[in-house]
Amino acid sequence: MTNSEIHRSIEAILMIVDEPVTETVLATILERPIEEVQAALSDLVSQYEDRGFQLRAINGGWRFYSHPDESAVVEKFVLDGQQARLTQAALETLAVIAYRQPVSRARVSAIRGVNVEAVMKTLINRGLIEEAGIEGESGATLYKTTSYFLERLGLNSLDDLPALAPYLPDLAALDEVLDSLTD
Amino acid sequence: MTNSEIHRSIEAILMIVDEPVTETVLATILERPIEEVQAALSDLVSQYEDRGFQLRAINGGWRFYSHPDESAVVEKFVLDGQQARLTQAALETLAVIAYRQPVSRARVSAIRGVNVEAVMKTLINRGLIEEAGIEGESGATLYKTTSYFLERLGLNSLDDLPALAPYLPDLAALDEVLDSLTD
Amino acid sequence: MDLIEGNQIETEGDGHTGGFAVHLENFEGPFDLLLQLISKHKLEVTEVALSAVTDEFIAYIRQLEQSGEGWRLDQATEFLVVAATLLDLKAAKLLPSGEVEDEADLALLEARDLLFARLLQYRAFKEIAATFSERIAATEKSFPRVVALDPALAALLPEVLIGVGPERFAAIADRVMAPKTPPVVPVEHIHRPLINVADESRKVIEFLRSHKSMSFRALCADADEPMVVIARFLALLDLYRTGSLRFEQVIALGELQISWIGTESGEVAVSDEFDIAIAPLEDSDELNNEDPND
Repeated sequence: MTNSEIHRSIEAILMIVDEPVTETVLATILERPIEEVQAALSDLVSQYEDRGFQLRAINGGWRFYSHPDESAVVEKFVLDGQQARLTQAALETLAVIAYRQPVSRARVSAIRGVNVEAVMKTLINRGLIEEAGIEGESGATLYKTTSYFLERLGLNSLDDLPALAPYLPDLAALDEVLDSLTD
Repeated sequence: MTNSEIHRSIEAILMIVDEPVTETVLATILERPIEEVQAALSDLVSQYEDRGFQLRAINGGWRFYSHPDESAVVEKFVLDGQQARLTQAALETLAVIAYRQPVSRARVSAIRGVNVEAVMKTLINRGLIEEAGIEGESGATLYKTTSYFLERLGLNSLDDLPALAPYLPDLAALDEVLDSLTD
Repeated sequence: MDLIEGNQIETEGDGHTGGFAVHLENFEGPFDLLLQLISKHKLEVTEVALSAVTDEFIAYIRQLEQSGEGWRLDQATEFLVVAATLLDLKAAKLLPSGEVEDEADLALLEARDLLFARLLQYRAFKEIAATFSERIAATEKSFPRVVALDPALAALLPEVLIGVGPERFAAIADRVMAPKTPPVVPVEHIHRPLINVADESRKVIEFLRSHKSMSFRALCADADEPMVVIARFLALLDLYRTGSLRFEQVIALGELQISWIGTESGEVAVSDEFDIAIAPLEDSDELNNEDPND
C-alpha cells in the first residue's frame, strides 16, 4: 500500500467535512497540481475496495460514504424520514427533462404525449427540477434538473447520465422537425 | 489484510456517525459478542496506522477522527476554504430554527426531511444557535438563535425577521385537481 | 403472419405488457408486438385500423372490469399514449405534405420516419426512467459522512458569513418549510357526483328562452364544477342538432354566442343519450367514452 503524504492529507480533510469537497479546493489547500490530487483520489478509491466505506464523487465533490452493501446495518442508525418513491410518470418526466434541459413544459408534454403540469410541479416541489430562464421566442419558462437531482441519482455531473444514443440515433435533428409537426 | 464482515459493518456505521458509538451499541446492532467487536475494533485501529484518519475511543465511544499529524493541513482547509461561509444545509437548518424557535432537533429534522444532528452542532459551534430549555412533554432539548445570529444577519431583534408569506394549504391540492381536468 | 412468429420470443422476453392482444385482418398478437413491428418498419401504419385496435382495447378493459380484476390503470395509460402516437403517425402519413412548412425537412426525413422516431423516443425515455429508478435505489443504500465542525476548529474561524440578507433568508425558510406534497394520482374525479346532461339541458333551455341570446361563458357562469360546463356543452350540441339554437363565433377561440331559435314555450325533447342509468361509479368515464359529434 503506497499511502503517501498527499493521500493522508486528503483522508484527513475529508474526514471532517459536512459537504463534498471539490478537487480544486483540495489542490489549492495541498498546493499540488490538480492531476496529482485526482490520481491520489483514484488511488484511495481502489484502496477502499474491500472496506465498509467508500470515497465517491457526487455532484462535483468528494466525500466519504458508507458502502451500499452495509445499508441494512447502517439503516438501524439512520432515522431519516423515508423518502417517498417517485411514480412512473414522475420518473419518465424527470428523464425527459434530464436529457433535454433546459426544456419548456410544452416540449416535455409533447414528448411524453400527456399533460405534465401536475407531475412537473411535484418534481419542483421535491427539489429535483427548477426554473432555468425563459425561452427566447415563445416566452415559455424553461426547466432544468437541480444539484439535488445529481445527489439522488449519485451522479458526479450530467455527463454521467447513461447515454440515450443507443436508443435514439440522431435525436437532436429529429426533435426540431418533430416540433414543427406537433405545432 | 483480513477485512471480514464485522470489520466492514463497523467501518460503515462509524463512517456516518457524528457522535462516538460504544462497543455495546455496536455489539447489539451487529448481533455479535462484545469481545468480537472489541477484537475487530483493535484490528481496524492497527489497519489504519498509515492513514490520514484514525479510529479512537473517547469517553467509551468510538469515532473516526483526522490523524493528529495532519492537523496543520486540516486547519488550513478550515481557515482557507469556504468554511467561513455557511453551507446550504446549515443555512436551511438555521432558517427553520429562526422561524420556529424554540424548537427541538427532532422537529427541525422532520421539517428538513434529513438528519440535522451534525449541522446543528456546527451551528452551535459557530455560535449561531444555543439551547433554550426543555420541551415539557417529550423532554427534548429546545434550541433558539443567539444574539450573534441577529448581529450577523444585520437585525436588531427577532421581530425584524421578514414575515413569511402566509401559506395556503389547499392551494397545491386544488391546482392538481385543476390540472387533472385540463388533461 | 410469419413476421409475428419471428418476433414472438423477443416480446415474451420483454414480458411487461402481456395482457392486451389485438386481432386485425393483417395482424394478430400482443399490442406491444404491433408497436415493435411498426417501429421496425415491418408493418405499414396506414394499414393498421386504429379504430379497430381502440374498440378491442375498450372491450378488453370492459372484460377486465367484469372479471373483477378492475381497471388496469397502467395498461390503459400506456395504451392511450401509444395510441395517440400511432394516430399522429397515421395522420402525418395521410395528410398532404403542405402541413409541414419546411420542404427541406421533409426531404431530409419522411414524416413517417419522424413519427417512428417519436415512438422510439417515448420508449427510450421510458426505459431510461427505469434506470433512474434503479440509480436512486442504489444511491439510497449509501449514507454520506456528515460531521459537525469540531469546536476547536470552529474557534479558529473568523466571523460566520451567513451569506444572504434577511429577505433571502426568509425566502429560504419559506421554501424549506413548505410541506412536501407526495406525488399522488388525483382520484377526486372518480367520486364526482353524477351530473345529468338531460337536467342541464332543461336549465340551458330555460336560460336561452329568457335571454334569447347569450355567450357560453354567461351560460356557464353559475357552473360550480367543470363537469357542469361539459354537460351544458353537450346539451348545446344536442339542441343544435334539433335546430333549436344557432352558434356564432366571430374569431377562432373567441366568445361563443348562442341564440335561441326554437319554440318559445312547451316541452323540448331532451336527449338522454349522454346519461346512463344511475351506477355507483365510473360515471364520468362513461361520459367520456361517448362521442358528442356522432
